[in-house]
Amino acid sequence: MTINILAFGIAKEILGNNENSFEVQEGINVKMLRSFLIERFPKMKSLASFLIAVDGEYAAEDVVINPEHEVAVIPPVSGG
Amino acid sequence: MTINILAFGIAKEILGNNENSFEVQEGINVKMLRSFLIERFPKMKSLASFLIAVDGEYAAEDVVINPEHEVAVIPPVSGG
Amino acid sequence: MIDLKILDTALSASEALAKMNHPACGGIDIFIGMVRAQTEKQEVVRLEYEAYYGMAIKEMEKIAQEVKAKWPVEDILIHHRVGILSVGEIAVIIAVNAPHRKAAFEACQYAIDTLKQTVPIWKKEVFVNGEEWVSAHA
Amino acid sequence: MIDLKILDTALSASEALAKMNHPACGGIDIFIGMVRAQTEKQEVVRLEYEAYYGMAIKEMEKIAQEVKAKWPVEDILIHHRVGILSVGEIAVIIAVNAPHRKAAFEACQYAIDTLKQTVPIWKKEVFVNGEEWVSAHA
Repeated sequence: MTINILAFGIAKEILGNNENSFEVQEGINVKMLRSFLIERFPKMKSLASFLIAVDGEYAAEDVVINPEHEVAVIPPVSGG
Repeated sequence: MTINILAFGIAKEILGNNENSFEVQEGINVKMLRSFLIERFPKMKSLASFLIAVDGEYAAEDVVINPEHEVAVIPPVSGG
Repeated sequence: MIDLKILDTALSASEALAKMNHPACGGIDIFIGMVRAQTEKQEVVRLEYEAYYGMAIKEMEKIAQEVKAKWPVEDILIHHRVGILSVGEIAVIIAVNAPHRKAAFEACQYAIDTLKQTVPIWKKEVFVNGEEWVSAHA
Repeated sequence: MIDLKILDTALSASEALAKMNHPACGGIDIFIGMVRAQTEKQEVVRLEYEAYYGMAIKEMEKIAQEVKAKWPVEDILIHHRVGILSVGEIAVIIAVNAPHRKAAFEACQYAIDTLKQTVPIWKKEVFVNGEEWVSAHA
């Protein structure tokens, strides 16, 4: 299935765009998506950490993603 | 000797003026001045507390006052 | 009053203060984060902030609700700037009022501490020779 | 920078903030005391502040020096208004900046707590039916 992934900050630079389209397996969860991203973009490993947000909320590793979700890569935040 | 006593806030209302002139005994110290003021102005007893400043500094009870000092009655402060 | 904003225009302390007018609250604590001229490393030319707007507002709302649950405070204002900021410009304003000032101080400090940990906003420091997304790398 | 003032004209948060521009300090904590519309007792018409100027400035200077001794902070500003103030007007502004915000918060809170205990300034609350020097009586 195809999912769109929003990326911000340094993750936007690594993934290439603010909005990125990827072909992933059905039933992929947050943990698997993180592995997918690290494999596809080895520079993601250089980050201190990164989280996945689903529909605007930080998502636990076992949350299953579908194409209707708004999925985002959240590198370490640095507001303020 | 004659001393001038500055008074502020409620103490100004009790003593009557911002600057007040009193005849006191030579060698009077802060403790004695406090007693003098309470005797002369019984309303001073109604205050939660009051301090004496000498030359712009809070003065201990044993500080001796002379006419060259700037003496002030400091009722409970309430700035801010 | 809860007033949460992410703006791409200059923030104003006076405008923020004008909103903090709860009749029972005489004490207001305001934290202001400004763009510094220097980091530990080198001279800063400018900062570039970006936000994941929808989620950032949601996380700011969580902070405001947590603060109201933990402390007896009334008004909470969180304004965060995005876009390109020069040295001396205001990046964030957090204001909290309360009938007793101790609560306002504690709540304001909690709000900025939490914002820096949870709200999806990012800043890039731009130096004369290079740039860096703050906190991105370990 | 240490900036201590007792003024009989309106205080401005923006003007105060403009002075807090130490290049190494991104975080500024500002406490603002405003005239409340109500006390525990009744509706406030106005407040009247008076100061023992010379001594008040000296005591403010002591606070600033204590704060600098206790915390790694840079700029300290204390502005206090005197005269007749209406509801919503600013009575006091205290601003402290520091390289690390925790120090700014702690120092600012210490400064207002201490000012209220030591600086010879008095306020009278004027109500519709009467008036009262705050804290005068036990």
